[in-house]
Amino acid sequence: MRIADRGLIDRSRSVPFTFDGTRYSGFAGDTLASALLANGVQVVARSFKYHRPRGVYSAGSEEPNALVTVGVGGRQEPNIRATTQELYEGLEARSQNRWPSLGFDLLSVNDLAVPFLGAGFYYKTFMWPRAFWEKLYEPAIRRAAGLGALSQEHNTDIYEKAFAFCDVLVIGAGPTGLMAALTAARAGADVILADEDASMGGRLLGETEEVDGQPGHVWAADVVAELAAMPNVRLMSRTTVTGSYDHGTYGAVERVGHHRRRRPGLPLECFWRIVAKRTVLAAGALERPVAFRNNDRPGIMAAGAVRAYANRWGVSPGRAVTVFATNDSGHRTARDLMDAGVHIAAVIDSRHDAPDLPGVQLIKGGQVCDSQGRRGLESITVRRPSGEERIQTDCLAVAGGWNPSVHLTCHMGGRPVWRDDLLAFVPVEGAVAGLQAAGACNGAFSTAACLREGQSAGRDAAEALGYRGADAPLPEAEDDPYRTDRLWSVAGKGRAWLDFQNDVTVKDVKLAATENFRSVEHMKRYTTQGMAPDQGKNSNMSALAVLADATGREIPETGTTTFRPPFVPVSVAAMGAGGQGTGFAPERLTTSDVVSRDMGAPMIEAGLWYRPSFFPRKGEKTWRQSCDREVAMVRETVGVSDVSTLGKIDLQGPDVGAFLDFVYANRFSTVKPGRVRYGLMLREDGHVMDDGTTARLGEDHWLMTTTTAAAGEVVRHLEFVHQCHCPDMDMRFISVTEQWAQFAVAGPKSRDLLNGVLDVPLVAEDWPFMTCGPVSVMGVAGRLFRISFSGEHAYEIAVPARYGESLFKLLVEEAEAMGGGPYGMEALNVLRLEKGLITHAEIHGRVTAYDIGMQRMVSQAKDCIGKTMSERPGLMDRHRARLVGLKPVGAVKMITAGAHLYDKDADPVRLNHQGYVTSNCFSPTLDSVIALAFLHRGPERMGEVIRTVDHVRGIETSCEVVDPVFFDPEGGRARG
Amino acid sequence: MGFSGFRVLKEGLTGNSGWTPQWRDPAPKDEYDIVIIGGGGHGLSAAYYLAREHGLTNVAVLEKGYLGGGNIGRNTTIVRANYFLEGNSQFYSYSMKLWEGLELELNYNVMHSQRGQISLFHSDGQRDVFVRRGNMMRSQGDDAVLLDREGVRKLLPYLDYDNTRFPIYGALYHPRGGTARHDAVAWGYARGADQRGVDLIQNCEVTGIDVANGAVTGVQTTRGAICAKKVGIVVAGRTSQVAAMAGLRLPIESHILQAFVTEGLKPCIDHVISYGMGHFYISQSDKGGLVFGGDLDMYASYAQRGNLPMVEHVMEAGMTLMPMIGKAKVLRSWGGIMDMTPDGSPIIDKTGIDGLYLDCGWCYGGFKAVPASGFSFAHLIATDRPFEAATGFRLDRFRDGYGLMDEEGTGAQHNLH
Amino acid sequence: MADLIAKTPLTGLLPFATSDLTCSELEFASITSVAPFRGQEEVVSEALKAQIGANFPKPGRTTGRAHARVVWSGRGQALVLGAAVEPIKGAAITDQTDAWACVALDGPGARDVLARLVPLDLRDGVFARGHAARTLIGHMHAVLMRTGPDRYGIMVFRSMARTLAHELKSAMEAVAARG
Amino acid sequence: MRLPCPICGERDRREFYYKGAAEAADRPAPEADEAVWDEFLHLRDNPAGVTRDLWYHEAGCCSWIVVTRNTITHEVLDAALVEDQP
Repeated sequence: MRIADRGLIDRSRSVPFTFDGTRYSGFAGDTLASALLANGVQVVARSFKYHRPRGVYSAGSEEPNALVTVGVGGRQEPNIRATTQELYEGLEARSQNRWPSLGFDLLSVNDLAVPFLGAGFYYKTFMWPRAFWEKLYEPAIRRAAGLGALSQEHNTDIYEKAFAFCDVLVIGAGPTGLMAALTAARAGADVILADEDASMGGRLLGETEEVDGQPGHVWAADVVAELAAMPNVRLMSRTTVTGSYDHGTYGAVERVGHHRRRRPGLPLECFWRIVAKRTVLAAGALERPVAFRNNDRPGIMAAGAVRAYANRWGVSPGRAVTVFATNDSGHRTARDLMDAGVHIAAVIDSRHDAPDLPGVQLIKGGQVCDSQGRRGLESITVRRPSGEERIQTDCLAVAGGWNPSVHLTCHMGGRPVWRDDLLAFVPVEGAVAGLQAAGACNGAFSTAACLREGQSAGRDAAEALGYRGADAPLPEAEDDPYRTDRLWSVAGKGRAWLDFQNDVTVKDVKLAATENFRSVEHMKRYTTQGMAPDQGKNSNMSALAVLADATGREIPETGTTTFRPPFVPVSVAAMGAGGQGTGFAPERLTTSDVVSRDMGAPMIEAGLWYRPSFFPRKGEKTWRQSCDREVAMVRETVGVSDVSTLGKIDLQGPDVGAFLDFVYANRFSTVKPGRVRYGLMLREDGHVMDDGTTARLGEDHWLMTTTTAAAGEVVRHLEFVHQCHCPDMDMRFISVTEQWAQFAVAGPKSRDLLNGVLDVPLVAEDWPFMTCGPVSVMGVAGRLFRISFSGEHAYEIAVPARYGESLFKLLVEEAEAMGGGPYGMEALNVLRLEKGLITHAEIHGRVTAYDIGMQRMVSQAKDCIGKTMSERPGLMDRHRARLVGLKPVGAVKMITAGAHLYDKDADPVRLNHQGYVTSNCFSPTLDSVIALAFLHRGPERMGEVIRTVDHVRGIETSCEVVDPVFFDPEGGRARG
Repeated sequence: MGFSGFRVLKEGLTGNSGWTPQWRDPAPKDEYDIVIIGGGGHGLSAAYYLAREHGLTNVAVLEKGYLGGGNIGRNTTIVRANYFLEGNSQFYSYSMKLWEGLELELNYNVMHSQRGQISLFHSDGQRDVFVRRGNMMRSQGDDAVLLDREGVRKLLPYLDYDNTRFPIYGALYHPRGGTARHDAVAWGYARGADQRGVDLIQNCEVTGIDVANGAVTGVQTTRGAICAKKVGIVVAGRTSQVAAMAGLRLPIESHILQAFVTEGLKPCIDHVISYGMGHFYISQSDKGGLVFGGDLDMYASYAQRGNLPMVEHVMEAGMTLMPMIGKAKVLRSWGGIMDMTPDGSPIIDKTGIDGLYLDCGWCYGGFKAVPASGFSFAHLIATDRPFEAATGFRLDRFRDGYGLMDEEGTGAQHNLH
Repeated sequence: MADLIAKTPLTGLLPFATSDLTCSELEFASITSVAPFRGQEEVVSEALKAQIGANFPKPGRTTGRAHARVVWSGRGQALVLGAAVEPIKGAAITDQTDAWACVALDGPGARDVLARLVPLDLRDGVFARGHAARTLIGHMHAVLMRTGPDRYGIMVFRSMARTLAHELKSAMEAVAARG
Repeated sequence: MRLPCPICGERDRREFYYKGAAEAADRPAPEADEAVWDEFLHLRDNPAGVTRDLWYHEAGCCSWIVVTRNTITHEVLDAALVEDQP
């Protein structure tokens, strides 16, 4: 019901919206909740477990009941708080957790089965028969549980993340925060003021108390205007600080687009990481309910919220309002509503000595002990010493006392301390380094006290950073003392709700205590108290008090559960902004990428790079056809492949040779300039880390190559070894991976092909196998390496990356003219397998040099990383699985990677396991499937017939154990 | 008191007044045959099996806080048996068998739900590694199914198949994998152990381990000295400190692992999904919350809370894999302390001190191990011999190099597993 | 036979502009890394000064001017942008001309765009003109420098040019959409 | 979490790679006893309190840094280049 002449809404702008398909209208400045209340909509949701009808309870993000769904498809967003959702034209909201409708919800039958659905009932039943849990009980429970639903469609909104830095972060823009920000900013500090609300002012917006002789909201607006004009202040409204993290880092979520129709390109939310040298927490306090029978009925609301609806939004949630108070907050609500012309049916104050309240029926020492109504509230039962009576009312405002919002002071392990005078927990000082709590969240509940604490906290923060200025004068404001009655729950039968969202009642907490779930954590976990979307903001304090009472302990002794981030729920999309699509990791593209794709090559991921899988030609229907052709091409004519993704590290200095001797298992200092050597790098634990070739370009100049996947790891390792183990070695190194486009040119005609692009043709005698040197490629200075990963006469040619695409095109054209062409990763893999060359499929982190038959490379004449630990007995044991080749010898010709090895006649069960296949391919050269495998005592078993079994694919093959080098074992082709 | 549907009905009809404590709160005695330090999942399970399998009931479990207050109450509740290295594979296989009878064994509904676990792969190379894993599982009678991309799509139609950073090639499907209600597992074992006479002693912190002549004689606690012939240490998150009381230095570094739960939502994720490329795994609880986690924060810590870079990494992984969860809101995040070993696999072994036993180093795989870990630890303590399925979990394997179980292949750097 | 054709890393990806911001490729005639050997820092700095008129920068700084700028690029290392560098005795020199994708972000709001990608305090008093940093831009390792009140230079590895362009474009659009 | 790089100043944790306890920098002699190597590579004090550990400013200046830190509070007490360690 709208009240005339009240509120900060703009009545000149009416805003149409729908709820569950029904059209309504509100005003600019409304929230969905205020607009629904204005339209007399009392039931807005169903509860989690009993599917009880529920109405708006609060006016903030702590709202336990009024959760709705907005949007459809990729924009469908469940569990939006109607209390923070700003109204905009065209807003379409729907209720949740009901079927078929909010008015008639079939699962509300749960409410009749209450006696059987108490805390933890499910731990005690649903056990027989066993199979029924997954098939029957669990699906039923899952369907009933949950609140809103995801659409299961991909998100279509934009989210973003950002960083911000400041001297002083002020969290909350109520009287405390405004005063703190103003004081710190006037002193000269860089200030960020973040507030959850669309408008700054906090409770001043919902109260009638004056500040400095003017309405509180006017004072707030003046301060905000001053702050907005200061260059050292950044105002962040609609921004909730959600978590405190180490060293002054705070997480915050800004609702950028939720309050308007979608605007193209505008993010919906931004997740901020704010780094502050000092922080003032001015998060305010939340009003707690009192538990009594049927206290969850729509129309029963927080007293502070009821008057906020009246004062800020010009709405009365009822026509005949009653108040149930343990403190003066209820009186204020009654006063403000009366001033607005709303009928106050009665004020029930649990305090026998409550102050008088002229003009209304004030029941001192009374308690509300029950409520009635079909859907929403129709009447309450009031108990007083003289007996019980019913009072007709459609809105009960409950003032159970204030809980300081201590959450952010507890995210780093701090535990709040109990103040018996306030009956509340307050922050412990120093719980978060650099953060000072002030105002209501610190237990200061009067406006004047908030302003004082805000001023002092703002000043302290600025001064700690060396900023000094004249204080902003302290405005006049009410300074009423705060006193609340110790009343958590009203005695009586029936269900009295603590956690509205999870349907946890006083009885549940007592049952938990009876069953010896006496620790507060046990009670929480057994009853699910405080684990719903409001994270217990409305209920934990009362539940704790009930538990303390049930277990005969004091509240501080009972303790609290742990406060965990986030302060309010934050969408996965906001914190994960940028991840959707391909943004999860950078995409690395070679210079030949465009050309390869143009040629139809499917690209595959390698490291973060994309590499061509194969280059299909007309008429080829399967990848195998292309791959077989490419292999044959390399073996018979010439192939070209982009190998730029391999890591390249340029090392210079007099001590590089010694350094390489230390990081490689084998010796490098003896390599002559112009020569290349294959190296094996170990981890310090004795297992193989990586392999590759290193070229000595000059006396003090070397170029190391790594595998694509390990490039980053190797650089880090080299830095570690250099800085931590041998800082005295005089040398420098830097990655040049990206500087060079490098192409393998492999095959009998490789030299011919190169001679077509080199300014000076290669002289065979100058370029024996494993040499390197500078070349001129059509006038461009390049490098040439006579190395081979295919077993063929081959080279790798490198030019500065800007020429990569051009050279690749040219090499491919020339190769094609010679009957060759480009080859991709599939062919590259076949070529290396035919030669028994390893990749990370073999050096997968668990193998040693011994396992791959390279133990002789671990030089005995020098120390190296990994050498000592590689000599542990377990790593040299002859029974270890060691590298072999496999060839099928029976009827089945297929060997698959991942298959397990067994003795020929053994049962294929774990106990008989003899090893596994790491890589396989069809070798067109040998016209056979071949594979590399690790076999127990492998090298001792050449010629033995064993069995490979791929259980998951259902393939079983008889294989002969052979040398891993299948093709050209003498290596004549590569050297020739 | 037995639990049953009938009992729930009967109590419901009589005002739920007949329920009694699920375990006692005894005062510690001066002496026990066996003291288990640590009332978490593994400790409670060990105590249960000491009583159940070995008839040893003069046993105390000493817990410095509340029962089940460590990682058993702070994990992503996943139960699976899909390891591929000798030593691990048989152990987790055995654990799965215990899980499958756990409700009836404990007369407690731990909500073990075999909804199926799906490990995605994104390249041929990853597929081969998963096939090897699947073959290990199959070769010991467990279940593993290789799915291609279309097979995955049938089960998980909501993943992003078109525009994700690491395209989905397929998955290894483990139908018997799933989840369980983590707290209930602790409570079920606690109730079972208590019923068999084990003393569960809460708020009792061990402050010293008494050793004389190379043998353990008891422990010092905040509630007085307690003599014991045998002492088992099973205190994930404080292992190094408790072991140090007996002069032991362990191959363990403790790290934070964060996990997250969203607000309750109607059912949308029916399986447990593991996304290795993003270090991301997710399932949906029976209450409707999406429960998910990622990798370690990667720095040694006992703070039981993490920092934003890993939070964001996990969320970004979720967004690239399944952008339909974008509008789910994270309700709560938490951090557990993971005792990381140099090969990522655990330790259940004797120590150099007679009568002192160690069960530790579960990294972030401890929850699913709870039944078999307790079973094996009880066997070791009772018989002084390792249980067959746990013989691989030797303490000195790092020193001699025999039987390392480095599933990740990342080597002797504790946080990389 | 045709010549080899050079192609810059961001060809076809940039420039990109919103109402008051432009993002364009920076092309340097050469980029050279200079890393003094042990104890040679002074000598190398002097040699650089003699060659290109700029000293070896302190950590987090640039020296020189537009066509011969030296940007600190890590522990004991700097990149000379623009001017060619002849071998310097006492330093490891590598050609990095083709290794980097370089971008200029120019206009009011440039800092707002960077705030979406870079975990650095970019306030005037902290990251002023002439300052440089090795840091992250999105998930990419980067060199960032401030070359004017509203102008920044950004360098990432060449292979990530497309991702860089995409990230900058998204951030620019989001900033622009806020109006 | 922010770490003070001795070269770059205070930076976000996301720029750093973590290796582990600082003793990983104190490599034993190759001929040292097996037990010494086991200590070096595997065994850890793993203190709940002040520890020294190795970080690498990977997305920054590429320095290896010894950070003195509290593992319970995450307070950072000191950071120094490994190279500068005695």
